[in-house]
Amino acid sequence: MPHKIAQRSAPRKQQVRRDQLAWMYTQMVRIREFEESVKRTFIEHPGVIRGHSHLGDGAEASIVGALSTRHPTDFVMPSYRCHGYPIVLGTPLCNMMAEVFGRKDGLCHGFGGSMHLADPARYFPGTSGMVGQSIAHATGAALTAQVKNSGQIVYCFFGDGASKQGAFFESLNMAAVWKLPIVYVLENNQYQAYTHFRLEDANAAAGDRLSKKADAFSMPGATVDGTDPVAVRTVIAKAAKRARAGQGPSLVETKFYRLSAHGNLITVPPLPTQFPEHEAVAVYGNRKEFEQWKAKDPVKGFRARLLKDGALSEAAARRIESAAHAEVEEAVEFALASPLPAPEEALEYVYA
Amino acid sequence: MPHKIAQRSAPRKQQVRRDQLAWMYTQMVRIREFEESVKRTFIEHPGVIRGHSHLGDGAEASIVGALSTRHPTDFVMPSYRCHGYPIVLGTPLCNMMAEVFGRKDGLCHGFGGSMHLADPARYFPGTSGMVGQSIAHATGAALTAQVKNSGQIVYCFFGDGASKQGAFFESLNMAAVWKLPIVYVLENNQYQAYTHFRLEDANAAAGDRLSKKADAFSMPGATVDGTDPVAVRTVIAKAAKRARAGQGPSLVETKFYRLSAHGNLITVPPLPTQFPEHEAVAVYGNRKEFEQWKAKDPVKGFRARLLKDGALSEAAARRIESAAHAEVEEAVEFALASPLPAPEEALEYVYA
Amino acid sequence: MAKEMIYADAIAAAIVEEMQRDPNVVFYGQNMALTERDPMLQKFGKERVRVAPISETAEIGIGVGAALTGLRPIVELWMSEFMLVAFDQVINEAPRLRYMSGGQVSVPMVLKAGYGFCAGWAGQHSNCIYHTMMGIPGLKVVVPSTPADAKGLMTAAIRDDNPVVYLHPYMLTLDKGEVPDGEYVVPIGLADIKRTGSDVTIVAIGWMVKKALAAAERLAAQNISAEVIDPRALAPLDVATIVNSVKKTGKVVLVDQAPRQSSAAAVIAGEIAEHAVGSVSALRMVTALDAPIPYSEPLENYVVPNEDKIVEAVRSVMAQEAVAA
Amino acid sequence: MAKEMIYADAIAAAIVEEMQRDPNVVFYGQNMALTERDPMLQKFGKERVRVAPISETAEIGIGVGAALTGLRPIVELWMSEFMLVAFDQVINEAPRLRYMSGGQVSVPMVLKAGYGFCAGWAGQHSNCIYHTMMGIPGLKVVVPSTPADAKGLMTAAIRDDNPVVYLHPYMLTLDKGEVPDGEYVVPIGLADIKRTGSDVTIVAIGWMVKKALAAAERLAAQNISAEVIDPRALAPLDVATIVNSVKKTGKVVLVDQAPRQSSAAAVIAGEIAEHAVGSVSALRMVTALDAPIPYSEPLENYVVPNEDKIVEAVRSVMAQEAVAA
Ligand SMILES: Cc1ncc(C[n+]2csc(CCOP(=O)(O)OP(=O)(O)O)c2C)c(N)n1
Ligand SMILES: Cc1ncc(C[n+]2csc(CCOP(=O)(O)OP(=O)(O)O)c2C)c(N)n1
Ligand SMILES: [Mg+2]
Ligand SMILES: [Mg+2]
Repeated sequence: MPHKIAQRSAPRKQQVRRDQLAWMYTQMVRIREFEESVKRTFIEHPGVIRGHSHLGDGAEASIVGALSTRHPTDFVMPSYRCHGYPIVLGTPLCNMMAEVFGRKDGLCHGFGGSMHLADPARYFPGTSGMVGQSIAHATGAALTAQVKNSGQIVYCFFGDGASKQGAFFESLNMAAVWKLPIVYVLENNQYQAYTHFRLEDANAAAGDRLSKKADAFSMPGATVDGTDPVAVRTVIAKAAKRARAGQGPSLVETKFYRLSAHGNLITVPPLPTQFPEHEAVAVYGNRKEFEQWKAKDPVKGFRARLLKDGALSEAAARRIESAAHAEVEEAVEFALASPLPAPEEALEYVYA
Repeated sequence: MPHKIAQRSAPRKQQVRRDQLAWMYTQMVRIREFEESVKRTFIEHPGVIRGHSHLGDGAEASIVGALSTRHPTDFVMPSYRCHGYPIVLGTPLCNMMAEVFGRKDGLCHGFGGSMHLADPARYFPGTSGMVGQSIAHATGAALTAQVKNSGQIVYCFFGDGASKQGAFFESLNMAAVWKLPIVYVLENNQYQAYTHFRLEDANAAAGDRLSKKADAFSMPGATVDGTDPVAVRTVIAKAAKRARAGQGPSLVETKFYRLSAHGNLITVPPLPTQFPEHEAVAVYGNRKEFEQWKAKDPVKGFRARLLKDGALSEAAARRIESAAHAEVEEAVEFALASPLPAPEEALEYVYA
Repeated sequence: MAKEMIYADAIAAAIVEEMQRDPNVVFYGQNMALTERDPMLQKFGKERVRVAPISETAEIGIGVGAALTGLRPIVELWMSEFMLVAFDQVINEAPRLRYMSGGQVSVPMVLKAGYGFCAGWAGQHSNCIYHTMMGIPGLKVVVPSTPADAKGLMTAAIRDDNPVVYLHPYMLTLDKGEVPDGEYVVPIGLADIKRTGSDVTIVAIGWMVKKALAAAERLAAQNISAEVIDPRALAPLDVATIVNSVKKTGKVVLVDQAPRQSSAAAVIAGEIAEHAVGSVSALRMVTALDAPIPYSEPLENYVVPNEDKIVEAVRSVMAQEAVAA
Repeated sequence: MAKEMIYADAIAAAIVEEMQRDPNVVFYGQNMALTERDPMLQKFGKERVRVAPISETAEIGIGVGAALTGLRPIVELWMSEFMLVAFDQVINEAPRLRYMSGGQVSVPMVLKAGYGFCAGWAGQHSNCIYHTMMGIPGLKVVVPSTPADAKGLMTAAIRDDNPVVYLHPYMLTLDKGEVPDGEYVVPIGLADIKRTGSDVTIVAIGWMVKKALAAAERLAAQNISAEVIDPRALAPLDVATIVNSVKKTGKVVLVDQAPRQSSAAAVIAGEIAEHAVGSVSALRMVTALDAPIPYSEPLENYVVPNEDKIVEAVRSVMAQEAVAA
């Protein structure tokens, strides 16, 4: 009975099957667990993670909502903030964590680290650390799909900041002219490192949504609540359908909030590093903004909704959560046990 | 009496004073004469012009209409297709022609040539041969004006092709965020070298105007008939007013047609070079398109209208034309008589 | 068997043959394949041959992404300076992605561009920027100086599983030369001794090879026997062939169209210094003078190296005493 | 009089002093001057100190245009690789516009960036790309290795009427050193002999200067007297100071954090080859190995030069016989 009513008042949500909702929640929890574990590693195992790590906590609904529309051979091409995506693709967390720890059993044998995960066998060919550049790479993957007529589409994820980089504009124009099968997901987590997006984006400064940029390419542009995986799924599904139909690219802005700081503190070795407070607090002294968005935590929010809608029981939710927790713990153990690569290996893989 | 009627039916046009209309026609004719003379030089004096020259015939209404709104110290920053602008600023044609001929008395002493005219004393600081890059330079000139609070604005001219270069998008976003005093004039002459703009522009491919790109920056965007100098003047005046008022940049697409080929033929020395047929004919075999636009020649069209409106007499028009012709002839003579620079001078001007 | 070909045609022939051979090769760039009458378009269809907007970052970046996922793109960039607006893609994306992935992916791609067009194009269009792409691990750079090398190196570049920057000297575009019939591959990383000699080693690149050979001819008349080496690839650089020659002659002249400290010549001189310092009695670099390229002809001629300057440099190294054996 | 300062603070002090001195100096970049509490913003106001979007092409290009028209911009670029997306502006716009205008304009601008952050940032963030900017006529490049040089060269760079790329080794960010009080200017183009010695000349750049000095200390204990030269500017390069030292010692070790053929060391070796080949009996380059920078610590340590490698190289050149005088 209540089911029927819900169906009428919000028909879209109910198009998602129960098992799919559970799958989505599972993936979101796995991402969150992974990211929290990476963050804890800086305290629990100082020095084990080097360089700069960027977490996806807060982005779970955007990532999972989008990828819930994916077909098995579609390409996924995010930025250096890349942990969340392969988790959804089924990449083993232990190899991911080992890569973040720079170990031999890492996805990339310790050559890439947190910013450069790659699992091409799962259609995740790698990332770039240079802002915006991977948007062009993703567009190139869409060219491959089109030339080979493979039926694949590309999910291209990038940040609000990246949408100010020439590569973004040039790529979207070419994708539109060539009608490439690609969905551009502008993950507006409201910050480009320490800079609030209002300070650097002309659309935002004028109070407009960022997806208005799609007009510059006469391409569909939409903005969606990026804390709601079902809403994201709905909008992305439309864009994906369009791409699959050979009608070309779309731009979707998923608006949410990065819940951790941009990355761990930048320090000169051997000074230790860990995650500082979020920029809203640390830079702008705006704890209120941070708390408001924390209250909209997509993982907690989705859990509450699933429970409320009866799509998931408390017990099932707990099972998902403890399985994810155990999986990540195991990944950490695996990664810590994995050896560091031997120095001389550094000369491998330079040329194909 | 007919004057009054005209005023009512087309009030805007009559806002331009008679002497201004004559001034505009004069500048348009001077540009046309200069460009035709440059073009003839390839035949009359083979080898005298080296490298690659790009002519502004067809762009006269856009250039002069826009610059008719200029205040005396405003900056003018076009691309390598740069002959028309300094002509309007009062740069002596003899030094311009001498530069195109690579002579010591050239504006840049023979160091720059056709693509790199510069007359900073007249607020024309120079150009770039790399497509789109000068859009950023122009934006920087607007930063200078803003920081110095000088009241200057910048007129930034660039091509339809350049609007596909990252520099275009990045610059317009920054100008909008910083509210810089600049007017972006996208001169859509319908070709980027040999490529018709429909083949490379997503807006155009969708049948939209190119000024829609302004949406990506929440900036006013307008498209105007670029063969009509008064229409151009009207639209640019609004954008200039906005810039002067500290309200930030605008994007204006002036749509017209390049009447000559992109540039002289690219040949390996010592093979001779000259202007080939227009790409519409030479590449696309579309003589009809070319003839249709030739019939809309902005110089001839403006002349006819001024005569029809009684703003200019046939005799006055002829005077303007023969003066321009004589001025250009003199410039050619001057330039031919000017010596080539001495080889060793090549090591000057490298550092300031 | 061989036939005479124009340099530009030799490049085109290699591209056509490789596109026929491998359906994964695609070819795009600005101002090409504009109408249905375009011969490449007719041969290979509009999926594989395309016109691109003036968007080098996207053009090259799309090439990188396409290469990552199974195509072998050739990107026509026209003038090498146009790569500079997209330079991150050239030296910080294409050659790094394989390594960062721990060998999981590769980026088989050719970036084709002309360079060094000394024909009055002034400061921004006439440069030699190859030094910026040398010594970048993961990136290969070739500079063919003859129609045969143009064909053989293009074939090799397309087949290579790494990103290859293919730079052709614009000044040689219409030069003619013998090109072997049929499939012809020049291995990337092998220098070519274009003329053997015993008194002095001249290493020259691209257009300068032609000038060095002409200078060697003049020197022969003066009883100076010059060996002329064309590295052909600047990355990887065939140091061994150069060093062997230098050890034989003891005298070195390096000819490069780029300004001195942004030349490949300087890097080669550095290698010689490390590997053969004891065998060399004199070394001279003949490079462009330290100025951008000016527009006017006498200025441009003054800045760029020429035959006279090469002859003069050779005579000056010959005048220096030999190293005691 | 001098006081001890941290390297990063020495740079900042120079910028503050020059901004106080000259109202035309403006300073902007990403992720800076974000709130009204920012000290630079408070000092100089929001016209002169700004935050920029992630738009290096526009950021640098705007700097070029501002410099052309009367400002003296300092663009904060953070990591030197970020310049690559805008590289045309760096090597084909800023240094060419004056020349192409026949001397009518100038482009007084500072591009500030850190480089070579060997701290686990992997393949794209840890590089030394200075070779790409060497030998570009019209462009200056400085690489200070001490807090004093950091201050003096920043002051000089801001006052210079040409575009200057100011590269600071990230690994030295927190190093301390004596910095002269008050106005302090280090002329651009003058090498500094950081340690005098008679047996061998070590030329080192940036972070490597510190390592070379430590190596020299160790070598002194082994009775090898090493002279350590820091070019400080890579463009223009002070070849004379280096060559004079080399002629004195006859042995050369060049230390550079970049891979061999994309190093400044190779270019310097080339200059030595031309100017002092007869005086040098042995020359070695100690550079990064030919690989991108890997993430994992043992891999990264293996690729990058260190004190041991310098000591070993010096000992190997010392083992070679001297040139007969
Ligand atoms: C070309 C370039 N410029 C600057 C940087 C430094 N940088 C790294 S991440 C980052 C912020 C990017 O913000 P956004 O695109 O919003 O992505 P997010 O990190 O929020 O996911 C910046 C400026 C870079 N890596 N590359
Ligand atoms: C970065 C770059 N890429 C390519 C070129 C080659 N090129 C010179 S002019 C031109 C066409 C530009 O077209 P548009 O912007 O419409 O200006 P127009 O020539 O029509 O005035 C091209 C592609 C260049 N100079 N710079
Ligand atoms: Mg962001
Ligand atoms: Mg055009």
